[in-house]
Amino acid sequence: MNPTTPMDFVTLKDMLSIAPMAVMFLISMIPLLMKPLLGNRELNPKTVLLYNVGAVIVAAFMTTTIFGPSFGGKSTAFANAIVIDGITVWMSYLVYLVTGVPLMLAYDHVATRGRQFTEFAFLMMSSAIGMLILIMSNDLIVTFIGIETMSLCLYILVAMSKEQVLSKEAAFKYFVLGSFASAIMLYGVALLYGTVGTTYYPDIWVGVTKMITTNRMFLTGIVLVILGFAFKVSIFPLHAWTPDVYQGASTPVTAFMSTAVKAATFVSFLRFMNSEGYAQAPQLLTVMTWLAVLTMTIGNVAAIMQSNFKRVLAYSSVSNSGYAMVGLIAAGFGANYNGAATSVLFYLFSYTLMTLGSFGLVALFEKNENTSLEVTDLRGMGRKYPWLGMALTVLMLSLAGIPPTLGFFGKFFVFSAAIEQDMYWLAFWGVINSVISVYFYLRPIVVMYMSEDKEAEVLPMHILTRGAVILAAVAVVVLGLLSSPVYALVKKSVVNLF
Amino acid sequence: MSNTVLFAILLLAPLIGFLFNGLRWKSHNAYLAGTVATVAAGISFLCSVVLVSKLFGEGAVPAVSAKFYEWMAIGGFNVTAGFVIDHISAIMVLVVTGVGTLIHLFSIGYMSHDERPSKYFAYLNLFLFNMLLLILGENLLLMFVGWEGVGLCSYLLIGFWFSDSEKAAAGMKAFITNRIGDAGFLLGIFTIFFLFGTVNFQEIIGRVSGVPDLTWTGPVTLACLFLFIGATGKSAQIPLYVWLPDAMAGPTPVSALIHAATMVTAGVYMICRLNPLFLMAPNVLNVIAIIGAATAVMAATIGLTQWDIKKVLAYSTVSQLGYMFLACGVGAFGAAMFHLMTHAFFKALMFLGSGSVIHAMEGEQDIRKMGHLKKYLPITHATFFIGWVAIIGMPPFAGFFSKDEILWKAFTSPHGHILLWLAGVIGAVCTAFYMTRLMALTFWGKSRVPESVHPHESPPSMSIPLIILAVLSVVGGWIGIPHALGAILPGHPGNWLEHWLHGVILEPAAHGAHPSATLELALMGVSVSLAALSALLAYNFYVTNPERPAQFVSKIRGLYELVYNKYFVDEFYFARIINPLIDASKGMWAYIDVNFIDKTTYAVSDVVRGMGSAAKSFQNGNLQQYAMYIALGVAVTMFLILR
Amino acid sequence: MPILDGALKVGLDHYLYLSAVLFVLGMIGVMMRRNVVVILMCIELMLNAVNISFVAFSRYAENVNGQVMVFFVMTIAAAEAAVGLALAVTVFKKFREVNIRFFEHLKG
Amino acid sequence: MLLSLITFLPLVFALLICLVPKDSWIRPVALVLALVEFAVSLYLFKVFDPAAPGVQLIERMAWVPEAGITYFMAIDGISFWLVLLTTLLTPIAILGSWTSIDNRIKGFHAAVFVLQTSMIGSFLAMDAILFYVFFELSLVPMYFMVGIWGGTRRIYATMKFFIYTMAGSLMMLLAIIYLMFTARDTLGMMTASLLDLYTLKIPFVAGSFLNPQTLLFFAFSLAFAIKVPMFPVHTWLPDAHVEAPTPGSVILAGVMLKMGSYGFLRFVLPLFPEAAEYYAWVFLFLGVVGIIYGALVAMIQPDIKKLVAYSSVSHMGYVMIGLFAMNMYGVTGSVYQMLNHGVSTGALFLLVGMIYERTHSREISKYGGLAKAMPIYTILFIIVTMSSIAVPMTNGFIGEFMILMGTFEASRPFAIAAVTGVVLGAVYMLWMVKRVFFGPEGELVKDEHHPLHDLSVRELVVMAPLIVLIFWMGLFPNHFLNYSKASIANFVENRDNYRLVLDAPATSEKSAATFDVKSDSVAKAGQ
Amino acid sequence: MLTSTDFLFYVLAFISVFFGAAVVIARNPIYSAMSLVITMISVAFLFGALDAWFLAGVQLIVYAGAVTVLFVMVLMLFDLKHEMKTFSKGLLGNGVKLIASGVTLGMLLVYIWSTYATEPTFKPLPPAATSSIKATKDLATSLFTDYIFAFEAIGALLLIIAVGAVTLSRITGGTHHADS
Repeated sequence: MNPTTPMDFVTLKDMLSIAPMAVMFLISMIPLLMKPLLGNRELNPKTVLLYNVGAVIVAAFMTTTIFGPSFGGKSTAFANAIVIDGITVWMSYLVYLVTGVPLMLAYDHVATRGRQFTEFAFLMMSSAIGMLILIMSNDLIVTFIGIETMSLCLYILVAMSKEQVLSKEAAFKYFVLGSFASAIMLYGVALLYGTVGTTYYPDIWVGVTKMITTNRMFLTGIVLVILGFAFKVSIFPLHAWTPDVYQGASTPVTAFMSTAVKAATFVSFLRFMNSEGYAQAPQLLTVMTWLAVLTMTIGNVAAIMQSNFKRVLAYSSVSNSGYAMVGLIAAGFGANYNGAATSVLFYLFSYTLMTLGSFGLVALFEKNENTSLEVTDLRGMGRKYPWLGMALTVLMLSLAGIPPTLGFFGKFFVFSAAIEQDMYWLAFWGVINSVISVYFYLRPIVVMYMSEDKEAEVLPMHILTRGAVILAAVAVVVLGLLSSPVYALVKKSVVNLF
Repeated sequence: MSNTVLFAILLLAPLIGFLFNGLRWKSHNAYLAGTVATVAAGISFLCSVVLVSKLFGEGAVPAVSAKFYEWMAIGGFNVTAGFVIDHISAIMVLVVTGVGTLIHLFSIGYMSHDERPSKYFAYLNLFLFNMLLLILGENLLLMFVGWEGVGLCSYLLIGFWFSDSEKAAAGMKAFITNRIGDAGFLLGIFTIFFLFGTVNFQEIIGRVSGVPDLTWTGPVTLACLFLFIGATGKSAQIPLYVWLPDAMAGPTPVSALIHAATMVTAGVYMICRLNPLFLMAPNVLNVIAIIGAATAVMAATIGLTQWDIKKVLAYSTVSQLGYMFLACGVGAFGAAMFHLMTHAFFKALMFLGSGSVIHAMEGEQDIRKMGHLKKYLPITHATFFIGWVAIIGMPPFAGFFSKDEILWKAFTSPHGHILLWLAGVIGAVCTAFYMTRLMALTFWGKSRVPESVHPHESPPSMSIPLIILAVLSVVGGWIGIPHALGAILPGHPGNWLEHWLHGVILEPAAHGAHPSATLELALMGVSVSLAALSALLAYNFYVTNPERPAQFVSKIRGLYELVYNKYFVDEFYFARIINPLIDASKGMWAYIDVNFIDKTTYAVSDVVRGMGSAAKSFQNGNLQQYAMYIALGVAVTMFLILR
Repeated sequence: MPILDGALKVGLDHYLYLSAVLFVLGMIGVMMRRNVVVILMCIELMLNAVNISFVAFSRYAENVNGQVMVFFVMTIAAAEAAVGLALAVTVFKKFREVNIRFFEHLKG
Repeated sequence: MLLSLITFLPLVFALLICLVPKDSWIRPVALVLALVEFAVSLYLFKVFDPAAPGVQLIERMAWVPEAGITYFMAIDGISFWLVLLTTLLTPIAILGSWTSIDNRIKGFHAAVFVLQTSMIGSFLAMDAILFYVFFELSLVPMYFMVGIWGGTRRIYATMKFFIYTMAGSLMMLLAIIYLMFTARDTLGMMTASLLDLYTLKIPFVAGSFLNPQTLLFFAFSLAFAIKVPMFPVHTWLPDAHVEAPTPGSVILAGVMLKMGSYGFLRFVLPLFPEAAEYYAWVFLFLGVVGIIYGALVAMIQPDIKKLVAYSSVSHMGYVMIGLFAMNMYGVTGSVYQMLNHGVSTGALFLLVGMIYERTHSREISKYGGLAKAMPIYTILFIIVTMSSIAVPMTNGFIGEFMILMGTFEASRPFAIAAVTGVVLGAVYMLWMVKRVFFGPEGELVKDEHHPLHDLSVRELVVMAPLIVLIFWMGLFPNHFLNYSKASIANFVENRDNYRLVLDAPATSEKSAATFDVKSDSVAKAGQ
Repeated sequence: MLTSTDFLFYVLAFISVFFGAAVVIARNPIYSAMSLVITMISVAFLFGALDAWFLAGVQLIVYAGAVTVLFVMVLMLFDLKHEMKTFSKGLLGNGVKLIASGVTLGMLLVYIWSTYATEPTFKPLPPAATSSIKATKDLATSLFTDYIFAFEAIGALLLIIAVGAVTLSRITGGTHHADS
């Protein structure tokens, strides 16, 4: 696909492929440009929100128009640097969703609203751009750029909370550890480049098939890249930043981080693992199995001991990465890549909805920027806010994997993928961990409904946040019951990955 | 009327009586309740007479039966709610409904001052219904229904005055002890079903093979053994007899009906019902005989020492039931049925008599506080006297014939043994002694009645049953006059009963020389004279020289204490079975449930929490520590993958 | 000493050794230094180390792509430095402290 | 659509309840709705064909075809009565909670209806995953019922209940998934439909533990054994019962426990015939231990409700040994005993609830002489007690008798051991009755300030259907068994090669024939 | 025989490792910054030695020029009065850190050695196939053809980071005077 003449190195098709992303980026810059033009006054947050959500919607619309007709097909652009296939399209929508909703949360939320909302929104959109790059990248170096774009914006976003101490500390921790992990991953990229000669995924897949048993430099590269991905999706032992950063960041940012980052990174991770060759390295399978098991276990057992609701959700997010990793391992090391990848994507989708809703609720409960929501603060809420209470119940039950919610089907498909590949050990630990997780997922419910009532706090009338929470809860149930169409869609998106 | 309708009336009459009285259980009207109940029982009696009459005379059928509906049908297990009166159940049904009616009648007077007479009569009718189920059921399962049903009624009636903890406990004890037997009965049913593929009596008997099962674990032996366990429970044999004396806590007519005349004989009835089967299990027969004999002697000795009028009668009942089992055990099922019948008459009579006494004494049951009551209670005394003569086996009263047949069979039957006979005789001697003692202390001698009590004769509703039963106690035995005696009596009366039961009750095949009539007469003489001597001795003790018993007792203090305390059997059960069981249960609850299973679960959760704490402590907030985890992850992963 | 000679003869492996050593030095620095700015420097050191690998691989494979990557990495490194230092300044403004030990409020 | 209607009508009702504007209307509305549901379920009598051995009234459509999950509902003689039991107990529970539940009644009744849907659904689901969905879903409303309206240790109890049950069932989920893939490998398609799963031949190696069938067998068994609950995993039950509000206990004991035994019957025995046979002794043993242990521990409980709860352990032990006797009698008895237990234990919990409402105490030692103060209550209690201890002419007898008979056929030692439960059952119940109702009046009974009132008309109405059922089922078991016979016969005879034949002729004659052969051989052996 | 390039390599390698270590070890952060500059310069020369002259230039300008100056400026800005311990404390922690690093390094070195040192193809530096100008041109071509997307993305990234850095510097925090 190398161009013959320098002049046609960017074709119309290339431009179209990134058009949604580009348009989104450009629209999101409008408020940013308006600000200095209007004499550096703060813009009305509503305007900013409208522009940015509008950008997301326009991007979604464009994605539908441009890629919709050929959904499930596959094409590459920019000299193989990016690939537009079903996953790209599907995950683009997810990214739009997890960008739009946290934006609304941020609009409502006390720690992000007001000053610098323009910049905040722009950075969030930019981070989303990074994710879009990440999910469509077909080249490790593009992946790396995507990760960096996404992460660098996030470092700033975390710091941008109006909360003074914890958010800054969290941002700095996140930054240092993130860069540290990036460097490690980059080292892996370098080794892969050195052994394969390029960093295109297809070349690496071929390299995996050929070299994984023979070339130790190559294998080292693979391991380091995997660990780089593992950091972003917080796999043990690279998960340690997660609770701290999630707690320190303002809740809308946490919602954004915990969903979008994970989803986008997992897609790239999945692409990276898309080679039959991995099956030749059983020791890699063993180690990754252990990482998955430990991730689930550490996430769950640590969550049990937490009292801060955000930390509970943070650890839950760690353990959920473990579950997704179960599917990922099945995809990478099993014979049925597509099936397992579908399960991972489905899981990510379910996880995203549930987590967005949960953090939305947390956001709703925070009265000022310094509030840290303890689980016990939920007392009496079930009575006073029956709909929100019910929404939280549904979300928690879904996270715990109680049927017929989306969370159940997510777990079901992931465990199916593992069992299909005879990875009983993984499935077994997944199940054991589900049981452990029940304890802390049920605690908010216990507190809400079953503790002695106290006068519940008055919640702000954040209509967007409330809407998002309720919608998430409804979606978790409805899409759980209608998981077949969703699954079919995901499956169709995966079908042409090879 | 067709058999079906008759059977329906026979069974439903008491049930309707039960419902009638049960639904107006708050009523205090003893006369209405009693009348309804008595009429219901009377109707049953009439129906049974009509039905039994069909077994007689021209066109006699071997059995009348009626089938109502299919109760259960699962796989090969089909049980019909069908009823049958044959030659065995005919005796039983007449005794039960007849004596039952009389006792109902008696109860009207006896319970007239009670708070809840309706409830009482409702229970009594319910009992009658269940007893009829037991007797008439055409299969083992229906018998079991009645079997448990009478147990339930017994439980309710013993605990009738439930405010008294002791009485409630007695009811419970009765039910639970019976349940132990019932469990055996159940196993017996199973064994029989899987042995013969049916639980219908007719079919079982039809399928019994003629080869005796000489093993201990063969199916026939096991079946009989299980059924016998059931019988020991219901019929108060060793080791399950302990409930019966306590059951005297119930109203006295109940003791008469349930704990003397009818229910407690159900075990004997059941064994007789299945006599062809039991004959095929000689080992079990031996067990039955030994248990029966032992019970007869043991209960009789306990009876020697009791002071409570009803307790004495209760132990006497146990002892007499022992005789019946002894009869069954030596294969003399006819004799057992015979004694069952005569015992029903005289023991019901005596219980009702004692009821009359208690009624007169305003509830006092201790015979030490009675004496010379014949002055106040002439009818009671007269009828009680007849009962006394009957039970100590004086000819020509009913008890003589039946008891003597049992002793004779114990001596001569192929399953018999001289020791069994001896035990029977010892039992008879003891019986004569304690019954005379009872008579003497209650009716004769000096009055020891407290000043406050003014004994008075009972109303006619109570006397009439007494009189009828007294007549029956006299003539009841004449249907089974032994051949040896018949031969020397005028008119040469035959053994009608034996003839009647011929065909439904098999006799064990005799071997060796046919025992002579002379021997029979001699043995008869021995036992009767010994009993008479014993009675005289008792008279001497308690009427002539009232101070002698105490002197005598002081000489055999230890033995007396042992017997007086009923050989400490109850205490043994409590100390060795019940209390350990309760302690064990508490221990199990504490150690298995609370301490082991729950603690294990807690331990698991503690492990999880411990891991959580560990995970938490690793999360110490230090950025460089986190970086170290990453580096460690890199190092370890690389090491593991690339080694 | 042909063996030593061969070992000393500079080849791809030597550049990689150097890269690895510098990389690990950077790692150690990140993990052990207390001054946040020095930590950032060490991250730069790690990225530089990677760059050496890239260029060496590129050179030995006669493949210019590695250099392109180095170009990107340098840009990203610069961006990271910018963000990192900005963050450091922000943190410093709040905490008046650059010792990493003071940033341990979030834990558990 | 009848089955779906029966299943999901309560869910609609739950939503309707949420829309009721006034709190005071909720109870009547809920009662009427529950009765409507019951009436609808009675229509089953009209359309159900008792002679068909397989499942009927099939409703089948794809749900998640990608994973082979279907929406597959059907009924057979085994689930028929359980469904009716559920629809019957719900209005009774609602009426029984008329005065005892006084806060958040809207939520409570909604929970009851959701629970009803999930329970009926799990009895009707013929797709393993669909079953699992309903099975797990049932935890949620019960979790709330115990947790919100329960006693003082309700949170501990409800968490224990939830986690115990969930821990077991998740292993089952893995096993189901494994079966689905086995189906894919042998049948060429992913399927969780029981009709297909029954045709699988899962490799079994006797004596070794690590073979597919054994592992699957134990994975399923664990889930159901916890639900039943069987002996070593029963401790959640007493806690849950003691803390649950009366209607919660009624439904928990009455229906939810049956989901476990039903699961054994529907899944474990036919899916893993060899393993079930090989390891039957384990379950017979645990069942017998459960019977005896439950009874002994019930005996010494100081709390009436805990006593009844442990009695459930004992009773469900019977159900288990009946199932694992794996013959006509045992299984029939177990199916019958499930209904009995629902009726009589449900009634017991209602009665305990009634007295608790009056005195706010369940300490046996504080009672005594209650028979004088509350005679009607006493009569009802004793009737139910008789049913519970299986006195003939009550329902309990039929079930226990059949079970013991089946066990006796399968294994005499276990039967003999189990028969002791008959005695012990009488011991703990009657002792409790004696201490509560008889004897001198206890401190709560003679409390001058709070004289005890006998049962109200409402309470009598609550009890009436159960009392009627106790006798009806005891006197005319055939009325009930006729509906289940064909299915059970099919189950027992074709267990090794179980097919839920859809349109095969009844095989009851065949069953009789096979039986005769067997009994003859036994008879010969005995002679 | 060692050639002059080899010799140059050893010198530069020694300098970069020495000053790299100094970055990590130096007590004074200014010394660290200075050592970093020297390391970067020597790395730039190494790039030169590898015929990547364009990158060498960029390295000098971007790193040694811009980035390090930034570091120094920030260090000056902080202007710490009090002394600070150089290294994290905790014998165990430090031990583990060093061991982990050591293991990583050891493994990397061994694998590099086993993969490349024994392969003769990698041994001598092959003569540059093209002139450095041609190489730079190739680099540019590659950048604007194969890597055009990445290049654009990097451009966007820089823009974003510019905005972000400005934003960060203006964070005030607190809600009380924020809602204007």
